[in-house]
Amino acid sequence: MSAAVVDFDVHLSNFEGPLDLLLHLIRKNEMDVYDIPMAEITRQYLLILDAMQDLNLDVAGEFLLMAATLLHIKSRLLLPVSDPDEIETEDEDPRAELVRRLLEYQKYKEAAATMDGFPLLGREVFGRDFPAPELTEGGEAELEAVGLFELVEAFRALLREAPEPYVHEVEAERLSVSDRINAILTLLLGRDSLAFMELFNGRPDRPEVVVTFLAMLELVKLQTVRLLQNARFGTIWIYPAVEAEPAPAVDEGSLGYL
Amino acid sequence: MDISELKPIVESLVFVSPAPLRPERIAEALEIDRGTILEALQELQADYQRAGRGFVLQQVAEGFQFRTRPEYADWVLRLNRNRPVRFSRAALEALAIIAYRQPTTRAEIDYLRGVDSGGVLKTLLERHLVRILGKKDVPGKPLIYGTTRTFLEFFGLRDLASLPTLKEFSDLSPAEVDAAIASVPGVAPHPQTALDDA
Amino acid sequence: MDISELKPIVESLVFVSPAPLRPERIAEALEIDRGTILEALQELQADYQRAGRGFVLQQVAEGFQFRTRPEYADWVLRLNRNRPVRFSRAALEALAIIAYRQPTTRAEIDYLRGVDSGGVLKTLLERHLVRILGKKDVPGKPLIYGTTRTFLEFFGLRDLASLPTLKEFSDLSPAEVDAAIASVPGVAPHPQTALDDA
Repeated sequence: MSAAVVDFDVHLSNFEGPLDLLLHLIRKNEMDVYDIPMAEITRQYLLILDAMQDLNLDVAGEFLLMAATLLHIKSRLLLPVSDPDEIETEDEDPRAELVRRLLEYQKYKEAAATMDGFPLLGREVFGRDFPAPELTEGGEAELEAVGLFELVEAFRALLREAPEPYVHEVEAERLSVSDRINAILTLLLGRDSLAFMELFNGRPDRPEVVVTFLAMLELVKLQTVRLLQNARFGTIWIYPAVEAEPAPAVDEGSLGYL
Repeated sequence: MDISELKPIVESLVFVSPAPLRPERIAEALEIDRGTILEALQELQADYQRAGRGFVLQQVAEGFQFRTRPEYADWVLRLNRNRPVRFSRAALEALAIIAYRQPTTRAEIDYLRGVDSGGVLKTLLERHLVRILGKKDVPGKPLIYGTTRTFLEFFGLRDLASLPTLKEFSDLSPAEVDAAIASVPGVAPHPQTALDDA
Repeated sequence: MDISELKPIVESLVFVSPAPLRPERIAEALEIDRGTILEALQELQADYQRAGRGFVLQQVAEGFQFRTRPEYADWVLRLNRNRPVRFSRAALEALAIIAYRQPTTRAEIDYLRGVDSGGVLKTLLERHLVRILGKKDVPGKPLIYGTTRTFLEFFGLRDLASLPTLKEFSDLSPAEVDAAIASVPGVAPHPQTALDDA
């Protein structure tokens, strides 16, 4: 293998594709992209592919296809031009399409790099992607049925807040799901709704949050309670499923897709 | 209502909105003309910029939204224990192609990148950065893709027109790309036969 | 770090928190003692009070939170009232079934979703996305449903034929189909908190 190839960190995975690899070779060899020396670039390209195969790395079909394209262009350049008029008409430079593709690819590659430099939401900048409590406490907003997603989100938020468990302080009895179910049902007795947060006293620890989550899922499955929310990420309300008066108007009567 | 009374009201409305708020919606809610609302928003924007605050008022996705200053990103990430959003190079390339060329097809993206983009396209759809616009009226009726409002929000762009202009090395017209896609077996490569051809 | 540097950081952290933020958590994230954090919070509180802003920093149960000024509550409600429609997941599912299987009956929708769809069907009818096409000529004469022109307009489709076929989704995961559906205008995706790498 030539030194030109060895000194370069041969990893096709460093390249997004054959066009990326070719651009790299052109830049590294300071070649003129409008007058690519096909023999040389094909030689280097194939050496890299060989090296890949020697390393038992899977060479993606796209890289092999480009090898074929390079060889094809090279062979066409070697053909003697019999009729000079031919060049003027149909047969442009056999390299032309490749050059256009390389330049076009480079354009989007640079655009991608520029875009990556923007301050991204969730990376450099953060917003409030949740409705403010003011929006959800009005009580006038239409209630939407709560799905599993909202439920899990609410618990995730709680878990983030909840401190790490103090392992030895946890008593097994305190963590029984059936006890928790009974506790929720007791809380609901004689009330027509219960805010989800009321299930927790002060700052719950993780096991408590998890057990409460399981108890809620169980109750929903048994169709003993229904969960409603006035807006995404608003307060989740627990209603007894059997009730004297109908629940407020909602999109759907029950927990749709649980 | 004069602008000094209007400003805190507009401020509170932008503040409670979970997504960038369009001036039109504020105008509608307050029954005040859009121009005055826009003026209030621009004054607020300047106030926040000046005051060295933890967040600023940004014009994004055809609306206005409060966002934290980029220099506080590390602290926010530490508080939320969230991993920052990351994009692979492949996803960014595909996204750039879709953003600049929309409406565009999967075949066009594959051709321009020189590699299969099915996987990244799926990721972009899942992240709601890209959406299916419909079908192209050509044989095979391929799906056509474009960027979403979420894309603008993520990249902090006011609208599609505020994408930076591409450096014009060359310009392949959509027709040229179509022709090339039709003539090059690049879309579904069969390496063996291709090599034999050469 | 002195308090004037600390204040905007604390401000940005309270700002991005969906729930009231305890000084302890800020102290933990910034590795600064709780007393200093509390001092910064109290100064911020006074700054906001003084400045006649749209919102103030409030100490509520167990933490600090920005809240809009109570006197702006009516404006906030008015903004909220003309919020764009949001689809529930259930409504989307039912709509997809009707779109792809029309003419279809309530029984078929219920069967495919595995739950009662009476409520969502009513919503879809009220929003004119779905209409009753007639009665099926089988015992019981169930009503049959189909989509409307409003449905096409809403989803930006020229005609029903330009609805992506299920076959086009066949090699896509269910998540991708969701993504594709959710990327339709007017259907708000779940806000993403942490996005994983592609």
